[in-house]
Amino acid sequence: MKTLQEAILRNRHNNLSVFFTAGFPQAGSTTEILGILNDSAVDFIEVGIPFSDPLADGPVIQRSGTQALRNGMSLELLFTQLGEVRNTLTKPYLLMGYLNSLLAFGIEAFYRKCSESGIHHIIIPDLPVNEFLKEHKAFADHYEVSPVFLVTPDTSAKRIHEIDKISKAFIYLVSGNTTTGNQSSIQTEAIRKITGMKLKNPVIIGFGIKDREDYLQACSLADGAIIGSAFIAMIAESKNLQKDIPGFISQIKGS
Amino acid sequence: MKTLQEAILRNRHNNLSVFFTAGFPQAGSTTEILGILNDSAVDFIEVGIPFSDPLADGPVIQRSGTQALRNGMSLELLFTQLGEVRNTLTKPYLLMGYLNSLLAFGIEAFYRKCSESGIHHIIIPDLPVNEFLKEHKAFADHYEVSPVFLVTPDTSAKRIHEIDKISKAFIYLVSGNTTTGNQSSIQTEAIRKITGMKLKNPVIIGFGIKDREDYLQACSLADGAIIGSAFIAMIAESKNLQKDIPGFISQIKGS
Amino acid sequence: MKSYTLISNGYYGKFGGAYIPELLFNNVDELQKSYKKIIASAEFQKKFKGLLKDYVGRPTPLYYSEALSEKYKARIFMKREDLNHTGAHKINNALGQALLAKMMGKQKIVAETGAGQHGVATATACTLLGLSCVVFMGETDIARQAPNVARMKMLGATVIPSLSGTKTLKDATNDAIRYWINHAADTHYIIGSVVGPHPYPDMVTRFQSIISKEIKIQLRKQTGESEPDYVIACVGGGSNAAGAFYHFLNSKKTKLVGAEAAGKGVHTHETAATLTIGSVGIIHGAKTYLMQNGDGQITEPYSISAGLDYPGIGPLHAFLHESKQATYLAITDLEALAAARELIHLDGIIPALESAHAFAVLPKMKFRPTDIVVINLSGRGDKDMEAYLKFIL
Amino acid sequence: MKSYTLISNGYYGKFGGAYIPELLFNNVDELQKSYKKIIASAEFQKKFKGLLKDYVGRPTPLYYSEALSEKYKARIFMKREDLNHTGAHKINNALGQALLAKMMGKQKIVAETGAGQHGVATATACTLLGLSCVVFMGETDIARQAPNVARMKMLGATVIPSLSGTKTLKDATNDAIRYWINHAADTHYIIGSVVGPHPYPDMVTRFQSIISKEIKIQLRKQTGESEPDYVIACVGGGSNAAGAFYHFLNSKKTKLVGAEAAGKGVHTHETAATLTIGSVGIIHGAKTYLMQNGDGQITEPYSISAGLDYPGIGPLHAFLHESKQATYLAITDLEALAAARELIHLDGIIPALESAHAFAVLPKMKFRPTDIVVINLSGRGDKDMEAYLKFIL
Ligand SMILES: Cc1ncc(COP(=O)(O)O)c(C=O)c1O
Ligand SMILES: Cc1ncc(COP(=O)(O)O)c(C=O)c1O
Repeated sequence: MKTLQEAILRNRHNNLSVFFTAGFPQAGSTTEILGILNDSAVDFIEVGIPFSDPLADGPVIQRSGTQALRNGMSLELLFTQLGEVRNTLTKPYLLMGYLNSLLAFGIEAFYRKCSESGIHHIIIPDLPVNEFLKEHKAFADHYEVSPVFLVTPDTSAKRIHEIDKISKAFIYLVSGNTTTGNQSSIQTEAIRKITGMKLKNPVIIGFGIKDREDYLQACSLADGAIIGSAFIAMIAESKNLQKDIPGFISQIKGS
Repeated sequence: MKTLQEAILRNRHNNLSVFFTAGFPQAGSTTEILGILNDSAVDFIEVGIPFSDPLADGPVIQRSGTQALRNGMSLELLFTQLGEVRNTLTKPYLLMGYLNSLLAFGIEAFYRKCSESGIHHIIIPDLPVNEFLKEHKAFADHYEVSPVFLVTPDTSAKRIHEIDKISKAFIYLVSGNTTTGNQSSIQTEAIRKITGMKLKNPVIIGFGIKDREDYLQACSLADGAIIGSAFIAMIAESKNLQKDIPGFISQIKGS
Repeated sequence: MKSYTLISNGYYGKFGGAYIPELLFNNVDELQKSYKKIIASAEFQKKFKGLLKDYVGRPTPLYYSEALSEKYKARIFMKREDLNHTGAHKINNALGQALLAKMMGKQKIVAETGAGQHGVATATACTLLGLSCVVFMGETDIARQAPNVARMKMLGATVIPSLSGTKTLKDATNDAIRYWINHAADTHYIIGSVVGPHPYPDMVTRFQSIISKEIKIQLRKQTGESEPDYVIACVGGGSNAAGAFYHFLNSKKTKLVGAEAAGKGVHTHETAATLTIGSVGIIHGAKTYLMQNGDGQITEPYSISAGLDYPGIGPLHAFLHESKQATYLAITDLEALAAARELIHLDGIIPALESAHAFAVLPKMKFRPTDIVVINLSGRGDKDMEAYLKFIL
Repeated sequence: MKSYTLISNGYYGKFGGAYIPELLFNNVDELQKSYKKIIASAEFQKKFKGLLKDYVGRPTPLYYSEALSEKYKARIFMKREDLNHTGAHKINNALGQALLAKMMGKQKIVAETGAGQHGVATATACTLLGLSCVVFMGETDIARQAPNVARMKMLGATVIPSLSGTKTLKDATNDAIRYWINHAADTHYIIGSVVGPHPYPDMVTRFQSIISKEIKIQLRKQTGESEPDYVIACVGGGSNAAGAFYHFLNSKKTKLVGAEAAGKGVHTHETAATLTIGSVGIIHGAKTYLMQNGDGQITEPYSISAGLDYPGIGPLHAFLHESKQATYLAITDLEALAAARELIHLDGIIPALESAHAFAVLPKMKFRPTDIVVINLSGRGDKDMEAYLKFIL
């Protein structure tokens, strides 16, 4: 379970992750995109569990989720897909989804399946820390899956330290108070305060990162960035994923 | 001023009067219709002053009034028209209209003009007896114009006697509680009670009399009848008043 | 000298009376003879008060508007008749008369309506009391007050379009009176304002006088004074104004201000400002001011507001006007719309277009900062959304 | 054992909580920490009570319906929330929260709305208190509740259509929460029902609890008893029901009945009967019953009534349901329409379609003649005329 944290730390100030919605644009796209990403310059991958009511997401991710659900995507199917490709993947990948999907699946079953599918970290934006500790931690620990928590420039230092303590991969720093894909500018000052806190976990910036410029700015402040909406928008437009995905990644990473 | 009352009494149970709206269908129709009626079998004539808001009238008379007003008819013009023909008319004719027309004209002026135009009787359905006595009687007496009052089968005996006392032509008995031109049946019993009251004035039945049958029934109960809406409806349809008016009257009177 | 019951023998000074065809004599006579007794009876009072409280929602609040007070530099209150069940003051009268009719043994009700508020109120009262109900409404008003037409029909009333004249309130009133003539035996006519033959103006005033009765009590509680410096109300026939003025009629302190509808301007032909451009005559059975031509033909009024689009005015107001016991201002459509906009944006209250005319008086007055001003908010504006959308949004 | 404040640590039993993204942590945390103190402060209380009385028109009447009592052989009262300013109970909460937001130093308000009643109430409160206001409303609801959209816009609110999902209340709520995330610093989210993350369910319940507080007092005055045998209310998110139940939560006598919207039937896919066909999950930040498929996707609800067309339910109701402290019945569109027709024709009251669901409970119950039954008439039906015209006229 150390791999991801270590990998990020080894690669300080130069981690790129992308987020995509499982089952978009086709149900089968999950494995295809994972494969391509695995061979690209990306550092780690977030696979989104499509949800009917993604509260923290902007329109691009919302729409991709709606399409994925129309395609028949489900958590069950996602675990099957991951099972099929897990042995071919060398890059770390984690799951991001909303709590209700997890509850419907069953908490213990969810963590077990994660573990069986090579998932060591999950991001559940509407799962508060307390609730995780109370209801999830036992299963998460048992199946060796650990959560990544979001913090924002407005999160208190005390809370950040608490989160740092229980986090085992990285801290997901939301660039500003915004839903995903929003064009708000990165709050440099506030972010510096957080990255200057001597946390044990690396800090990755997400929400609203859309191009190389944003990426470089994020890397100058923290350990890397996650691109979601911009990546999905590209996928939605692309007629040739095999070519466009690596191109997108190289363009951002400048490699 | 005795002429009308005497004429009616001489002709007991066989008086026919018609009502028409001055200025309908054309402004000049007033004198033409008066002339034709004068030569017909009718016994006396009511000339209606067109009014914008004729509360006691049904749709036929309302519409004729609206048309007359559109034709430019006015009380002033009516008096002029009457002045032109008064010397050629041999049948009694009276005016029927609403109080507001009279007030706008000026009370005294109205009675004076009536007198000058050969009008000896007026019917003002919204002029209560008390109000007549208070505000009008002095002028009416001075100019030798007397009012005809309406009573209904529901009017109290006491009130009928009061009205009989101040009336000098006839008592206008409304066939039922209804606006003009309405098809309600004549309330035989109630009417008999009134005609049996030994009044000094003859009783003429109006409102809702439309054909010979109604006329005969009215004559069997009282001293005659007044036809309004049915007469106006005929005029509205007629292409030849010279022929149709005498025809209508003869048909009703059976002469 | 002002005196509460200005009426004597059916007249306010020279105004009022009962100029009706003989066909209505018995009905009106019966009403004249019995209305005071019935209204004063314990049975009536108990039932009426109970319904006003638990059904209509009285007392309506007297709301102090900070925003208007600040803007107009006076202490401005509004009487919230808009919060009554069915949305206007009209229900006070409709319910009173329906109850009276029932106690007089009538089974049927006829009414006229302009804005539809009185029609809805009457249909509602009839439904509640199990009376059948026919409402006349001008065809023009039916078109411009569609939601209220729907409400009346849903409440089981028969709505009959009036097709004569401008097809508005005057014509509906004519037709309602005609209907009454034709159904005099079992029908009571619930007139919607302080107009018509005696005893209607007095009776309707009494039913609406609850407005000023409450103002007095509420004002004392809220300010320590029971008499305001000004009471302002819009005037169509004049019932909400009569009700708002009533208990201040013999106050030495309170100035009474009525707002009539100037329409597009009192000097245009499109106006309903009866006192400003009218003269004395007879309309709907009463002697009062009305809009008429030289020949005594009643002229066609115009106002953006269906409830003020009436060429007459209650005889009480004719009297208060002539005797200078009240002041009447003419408010144009545009002034009323501007006042509505202001009230909406300052206080979050969408007034009836009629009531907006009363608020439009504010910018025309010069108040002292200590002046207590009560505006009668006679109804809510839900029925006027279409007009507002055209002009305000 | 019932107890007034069922909530502890943000949970009603296992229901409730605050399942929110970190982006809202500070806002929700600030609210959790301050709401009780601010609400209890003398300044808040004075201002709030004053506005409820003089602006909103409280207390609303408790009306005894002779006709319904006779028909259903019980003593049937209704609480007249329809008479509130803006026409529903929603203003109790909107005004309370707007005042709270202002005292917390927020300048902007965001809200969601279904039927538009909460949107209008919020826009109204914002206008009155000088706050700017954005309202999200599903595109479907915008179409079926046009008059309320017009009202909001006239009140100066920005109405933004929600285009995802069924384009109804759930989607508007998602969008309002997203907007809040994006404007967390200066914006307070005024949620319209007892849903959402803690402290919303408790806070909204407190603001609505004035309903049962008044019922208690009024009932004692009118019957000598302060606890009814039944309180019946419709349940969308459940705010009017929460308010009507609140002061009877620990009564041994009072049976609490909620009416949820069955739409075309609980066994069709067109329903909004959350407790009947739903299961436990997370919706809009709270753990409660919701309508979802096996995969945890929230399913699209359907009800003829925009205000009940919601796939979740407040956690208080989830708890009362599971602990059998209240009974929830599912009422179909047709049953609600029949109940509306009955209320209109018997009492002359046109209820909101939402409220009609509560009245539809009557024919499903077996009362004793002495039973006191209070139905919460949560709003008036002006906004629903189109639906009524289609089905009732
Ligand atoms: C809200 C409202 N205010 C005022 C009026 C005018 O009537 P009145 O002058 O009798 O109060 C109406 C008439 O429909 C009305 O609906
Ligand atoms: C009149 C009315 N009643 C009830 C509701 C349902 O909401 P709640 O269940 O929160 O009372 C609404 C919602 O818009 C409403 O407008």
